Amino acid sequence: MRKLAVAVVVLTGGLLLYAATDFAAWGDPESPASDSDVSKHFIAETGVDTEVPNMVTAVLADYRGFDTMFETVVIFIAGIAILAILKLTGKDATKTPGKRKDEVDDAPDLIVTHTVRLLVPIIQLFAFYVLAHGHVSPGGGFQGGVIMGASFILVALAWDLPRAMDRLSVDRAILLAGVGILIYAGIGLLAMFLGGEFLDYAELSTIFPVSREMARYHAMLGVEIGVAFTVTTVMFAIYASLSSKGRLEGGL
Amino acid sequence: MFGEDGGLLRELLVERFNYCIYVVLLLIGLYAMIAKNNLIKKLIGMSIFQTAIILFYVSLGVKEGASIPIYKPEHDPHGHHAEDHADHKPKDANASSSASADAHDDHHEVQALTDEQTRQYANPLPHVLMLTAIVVGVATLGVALAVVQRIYRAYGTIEEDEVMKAIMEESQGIPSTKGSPKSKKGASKKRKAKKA
Amino acid sequence: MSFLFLANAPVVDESVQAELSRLEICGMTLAGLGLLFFLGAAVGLFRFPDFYTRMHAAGKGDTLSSLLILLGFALITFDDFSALGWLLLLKIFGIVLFIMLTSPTSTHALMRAGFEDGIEPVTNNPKRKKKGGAKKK
Amino acid sequence: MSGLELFNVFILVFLVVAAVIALRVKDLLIASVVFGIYSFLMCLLWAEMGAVDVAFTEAAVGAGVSAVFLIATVFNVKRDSSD
Repeated sequence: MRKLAVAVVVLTGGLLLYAATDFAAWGDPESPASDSDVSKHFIAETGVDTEVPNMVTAVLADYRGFDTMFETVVIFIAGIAILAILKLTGKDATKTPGKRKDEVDDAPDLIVTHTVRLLVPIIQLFAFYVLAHGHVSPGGGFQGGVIMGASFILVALAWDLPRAMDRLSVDRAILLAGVGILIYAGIGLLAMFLGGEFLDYAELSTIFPVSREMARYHAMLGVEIGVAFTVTTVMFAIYASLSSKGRLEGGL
Repeated sequence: MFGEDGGLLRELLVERFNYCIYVVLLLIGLYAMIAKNNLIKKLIGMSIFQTAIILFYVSLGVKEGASIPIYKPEHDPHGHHAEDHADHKPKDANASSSASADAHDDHHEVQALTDEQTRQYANPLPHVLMLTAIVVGVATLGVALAVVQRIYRAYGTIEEDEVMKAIMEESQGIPSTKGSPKSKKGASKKRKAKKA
Repeated sequence: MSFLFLANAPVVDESVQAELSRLEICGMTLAGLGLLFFLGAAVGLFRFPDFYTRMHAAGKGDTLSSLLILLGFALITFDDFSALGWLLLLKIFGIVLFIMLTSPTSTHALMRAGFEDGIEPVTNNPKRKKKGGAKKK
Repeated sequence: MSGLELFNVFILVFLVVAAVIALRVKDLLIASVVFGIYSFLMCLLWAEMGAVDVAFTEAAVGAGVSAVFLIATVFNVKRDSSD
């Protein structure tokens, strides 16, 4: 196996290095990737079309909105799949698993819990900031969602899993993940009912008192909120399932 | 291949060092995925493979002397527009919003960036593609880790060869209904022995 | 907000940095001091005899040197008393506060985990030596 | 070679070192932590290349959440690996 691996690796490496000599030079502004009409169009027209200074957010949530929606669906499916793989059902679920020898059953550490108690509100506030400020600075739904999910994971690490599950149970988490996708698709469908195409946010200006560009701006925020819902909840659901072997109790 | 007074080597190592490292990382990940026996090691290799590809994409988007893909205030086509909008909006918000917006457009003549200005920003497209790839990657990593835990629950090991051996034994001699609990018991016994 | 991320901004010409302001000199001194403490922490991490003393070096050295370097940055960026400078200062102080809270906590958590795991401290006291560090069970 | 390029090369070399260490150690917990370091280095590199959004995501995801996922799994299965 090892010899086969080395052979494959050497072959692939040779091919890739051979191809690497044909790449454009490092940081070349004239390289095909940077000089293509598509990239130039995004850089030049994003501000005109959407009023969003952060091009990455604009391209992510608007121009490639369809793609991002299904990326969110993939994350949602991952959350469901983990529950399906790990959650104990039938006979296994009813019998209470014995405590393992290495399971932590000490009281939660005082210093750690107090620091976490102090930090978690700030982290969650920062997550909202990242989510809402994603239009003018780095950030957006994915980052804000992950930070939000991390705050719940932090609670679970400092105390124990049940304490975090009191705030966000896994069933409710999966429900909220679905809600996130519904928010996303709902904004797209709303645009469709108003006469545009699916996810053509500019049409929302017919019912909201804003210009077409600002309609896209605000609809992007709504879409990012949907993404953040899904990412937050799925991250926590994955952690809860993984850390407790699918028992959703005890845990790390 | 690496002849010609080191020209090719120099080209690779000096001008395209990022690409070289991406190739090296990709190969490290590939090797780990094929040759490592431990399933978690395989998954770490998979993640390294993935980040190597992301590194490749991001490297393609770099431009010499370019800034990050967020408009500088002086380039933002709507830079002052938003403030004006806020000033005017309270007067007649619902009366004729689109008309007032049009009026603004006439005032400020919103226009796209010129080619010269476009060159000052890094290419945003690879960033967008890779941003979603990272988050989807961690979700798939989670699914893979769940499968690893499931395998451990069934066979009591996460070494590839031991799992294969257990599967072989199960499918051959011992009937499958008896086989799985037996192997499970053996595994748990092994685990207990290790703990003690 | 793009002014915060000047990663790809062209490198400053040699001719521009003719003279350093007093604030910049203070900031650079602080940052240099922070680097010195980092070096001390790194040396301590390698040279100290057991887990606890090593963590002690890493925890204290890391916290102090991060704080010093960040404060140095704050002084360096704050040479023109503009609104943006104040905003930047505020953000850096936010980071300083965060590090001051989290770094000792993580050190403590690691120490505690090690203690509960039964790692014995190096000591001259014969009574302690016999008993060992962990009293679990 | 300017300062930024030197920084770039340093991080790239450390990346390879971190990747190799993460795959060579026998203790899976150490491997997980070193993988977190690898992710963080990657995040630094991307921030330096101007891909701030990607770097931000990687800082939150790679260095934060995925390391925790790996450690949670290692805690629930056995900690030592054969290779």
